[in-house]
Amino acid sequence: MSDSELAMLPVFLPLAGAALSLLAKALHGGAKARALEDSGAFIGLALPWAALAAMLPRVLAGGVSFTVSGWSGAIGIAQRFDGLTWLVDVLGLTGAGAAYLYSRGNGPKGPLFTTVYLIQASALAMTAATADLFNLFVCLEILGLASYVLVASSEKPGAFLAAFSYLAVSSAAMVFFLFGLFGFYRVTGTLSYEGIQAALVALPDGGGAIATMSTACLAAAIAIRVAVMPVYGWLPDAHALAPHAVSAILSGVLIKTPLFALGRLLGYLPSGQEAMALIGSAGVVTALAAVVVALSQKDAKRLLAYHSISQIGYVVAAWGLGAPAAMAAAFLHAFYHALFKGLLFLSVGTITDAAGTRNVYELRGAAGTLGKSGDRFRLVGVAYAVGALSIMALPPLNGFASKNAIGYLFKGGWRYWALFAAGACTVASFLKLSMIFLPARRGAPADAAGVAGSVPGLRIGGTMKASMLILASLCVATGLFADATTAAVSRLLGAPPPAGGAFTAANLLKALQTLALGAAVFGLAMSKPGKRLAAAIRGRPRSFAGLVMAFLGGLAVLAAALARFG
Amino acid sequence: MIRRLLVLALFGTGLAGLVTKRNLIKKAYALAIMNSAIVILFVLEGAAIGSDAPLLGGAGKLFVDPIPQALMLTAIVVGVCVSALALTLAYRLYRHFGTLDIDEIKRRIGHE
Amino acid sequence: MIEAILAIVVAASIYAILARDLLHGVIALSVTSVLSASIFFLASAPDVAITEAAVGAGLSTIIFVWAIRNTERTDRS
Amino acid sequence: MGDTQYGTDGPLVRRGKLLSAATGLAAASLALAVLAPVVMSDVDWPTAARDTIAADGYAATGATNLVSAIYLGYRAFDTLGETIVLLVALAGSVALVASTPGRPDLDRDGGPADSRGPGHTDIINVIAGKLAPIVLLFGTYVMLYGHTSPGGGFQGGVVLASGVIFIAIGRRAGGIGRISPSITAFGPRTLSVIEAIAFATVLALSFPGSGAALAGLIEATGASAGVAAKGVAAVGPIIALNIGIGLKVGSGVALLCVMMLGGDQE
Repeated sequence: MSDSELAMLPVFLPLAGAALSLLAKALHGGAKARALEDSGAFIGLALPWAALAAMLPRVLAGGVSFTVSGWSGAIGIAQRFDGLTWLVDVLGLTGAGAAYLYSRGNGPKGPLFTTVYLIQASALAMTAATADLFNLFVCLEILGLASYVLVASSEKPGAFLAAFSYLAVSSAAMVFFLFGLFGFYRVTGTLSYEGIQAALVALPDGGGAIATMSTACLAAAIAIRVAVMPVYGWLPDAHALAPHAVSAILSGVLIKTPLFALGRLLGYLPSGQEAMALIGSAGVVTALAAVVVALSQKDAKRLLAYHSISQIGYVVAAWGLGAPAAMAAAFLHAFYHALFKGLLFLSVGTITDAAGTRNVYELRGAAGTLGKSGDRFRLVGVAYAVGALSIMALPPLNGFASKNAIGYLFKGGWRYWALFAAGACTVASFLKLSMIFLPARRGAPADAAGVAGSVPGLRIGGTMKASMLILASLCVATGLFADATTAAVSRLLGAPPPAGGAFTAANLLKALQTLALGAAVFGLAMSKPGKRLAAAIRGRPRSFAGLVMAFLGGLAVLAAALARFG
Repeated sequence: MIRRLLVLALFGTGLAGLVTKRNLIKKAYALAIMNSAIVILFVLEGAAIGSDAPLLGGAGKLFVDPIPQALMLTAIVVGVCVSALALTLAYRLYRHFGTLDIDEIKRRIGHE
Repeated sequence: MIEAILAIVVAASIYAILARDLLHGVIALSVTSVLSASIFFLASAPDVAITEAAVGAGLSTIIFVWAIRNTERTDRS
Repeated sequence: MGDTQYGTDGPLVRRGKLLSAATGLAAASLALAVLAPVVMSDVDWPTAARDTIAADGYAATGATNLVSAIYLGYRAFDTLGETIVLLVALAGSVALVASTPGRPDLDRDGGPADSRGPGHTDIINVIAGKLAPIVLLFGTYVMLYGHTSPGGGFQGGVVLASGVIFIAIGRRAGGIGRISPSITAFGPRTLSVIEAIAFATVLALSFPGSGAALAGLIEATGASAGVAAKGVAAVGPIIALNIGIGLKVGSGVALLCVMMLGGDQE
């Protein structure tokens, strides 16, 4: 098998799995259908690992560039399988595999879900490898449509509205994407990144205003998928109301793959560096602003969803620097976030299902509730603890390593302090969420416990536990062996090996300071004025029109800034 | 020139409709209109360099650019997919809330 | 010629957005699809024209009409 | 309906309308400010790609329709993506509608009145049933000849789907259509199986190298039978893709429409 065929396997294997699963759906149940669906899932989520293993030597040797099926480069679809592609595929497969395992226990189930899920996994690999503008459009549309369907599959009315809003705003953004594509095609006559770059360099004005405005359109359209400020408004409802397994993959993987695809694209465009820097600054603001909103939430899953926005802010901040070392830090945090946020969504989702409420202020005695649902060894509680300690960036877990790597990039600037403050608020917010493990209030009506005892149906099965166990041990392993992981990722991305290790005295001291400040913020947030402020933040008006206007405003700001640089 | 202005007007109509109309089905109309604006733009501009349909073996020799046409086939199909999904979501929302007004639905979800 | 058709497309689209009766809006939209198809035909794009006619005027009209029949016909906002 | 009811709070409504018009105007102006430089530019449209395709497209793909040469040859991978988008959207829509609590909705109370009288329906249904074979034939033609003339798998598939719908409508009138209701050849089950198999076919044909392999196979078969099949061999993958896409699209769209007609409970 040639290099280029091998490089397509991470895309085609999940699709082959989807085809089997679709056939299972046509058979309408029965043992044969189940066997087909299971083998489809195996082919789609397990076999790509073998393809990735086979690709590793080629990736280390510098990667492969090719056009699909070997068509002429001028018109065919260019692909690039390098270290970044490989890493983003690893991120996607880890997140998708773990979340699928969980879904086998706690739903959604059925061949249609498996089909759409595998298609999404395939589109993630497609997005990671593409080096063609129109192919990127197609990839983003597949990712989008699969997400809308998966979000709606929770069958909650709120989820239908969330899916609709997400669909409407991102479809509108994709039309802007096509306008950007139009701009580049009309000045360069090609769609491959390399062709566009070469043609723009040859032009006297480097493409002029068309290139600048087109860059803004493309970047803004993809930024919606990443949910960076100001275009994050669709995410909280979609991620909070989706089924837990879907929330895990949406938050863990789906907001990151487009970011790295955007990074690849902007690397070829004349004002790409400026665009990345600008979006990176927006990322810092996002990290801090979203965590404040997260702290004010009372719905457990919505709280987690706002944290996804905040954490992607960290990733985007580092990504915006553009240098290989910064990209390595960005990828590390993206990958670790996929692990610990996946873990948090799955564990908190399980707890809220067992307790029958998602209200952080009402839910108490989570450990006991879990015990009644078949979690004798408190595995879900441990999983939650690992996830929470990781996101709070406490040693020796993985979040500690990646947040410090990002902080190191910004040493001394305003960004450093903004991210530090965001870290403290993250601690506060997870202290608040952890209150669900406090014993049930004495004197309070046996409400919470009563509900917990009477909720029927949820059995915490083996696949659910296995999924959380895998993610939790990955969190611990990547935390303990942080330096080795960082070195490997740096090597794959062509970055110089990092100077110091993760576990330095300065970093440990910083973790303690963050913890102390976080505890203080938590105290403030739980006070009376703090709660009133939280209610005000929760109740702020959010409308669909505002969502579209935020996108247009962000686009206009980006375009104006790029026009000034150019 | 007039064509381009008309295409921009078409796109602006769709976008303004998407922002201002609260009815879910109207929003689906708006998305369809925005999509058709970009399709028309691509096809018309791609036709500027020729006068004949890109079919070999006919009398024509000076072809229009076939690439925008091939791309727009995909864009049209994606557009109808988005419409279909948007409308089924609107249908489910209507079945639950008895209204198509997005602000009203949002208000009711807030109260649930 | 193309300009004139395009102007009608814009007018019909504005009508579709503003119409209180959603069914009238769908009819206006399918008119714009048919007219777009004729623009594509005039612009030497027969493939796009056929697709637009089949999808825009055919399939998507069916889905829109289905949605309106099963929800409500009037835009109350 | 409500104009008079709304009349009482006129000023408020008017202010709301003014605000909404201002928002729409602001949105459109923001967008147009960014898009105007892109759309209104006078840069000459590039010709290099067109020239390359006009020169090499036929030799490379065997299709005289250059749009097909790109759509199913050079950029067939995008077309695979498009097929997937369609699969997800249609299957997702069908699932969403089918899981609605309290269906079927065609005869529910409180909705818009069903205006079709019984006699009227019968006439349309009978005609639809009689037309079905012609429509199916036309769809097949459009599907098969996409490589030489406008059209192709996707468009043919949509036409095929309308043929299937006509059969379904004809059958609803009590078996007046050409196909008796006892034959489930065009029922949702068959359609799902066709859809799955056609999707697998399109997938297999899209994998790098499989197109060339198929072309080689056709040529070798032709040679062993003593026929020079070079031209057919080159265009073979495109015809095969057209058939696969046509059946995939046709069955997918037909499934959605049959479900919308309320025929999924049979």
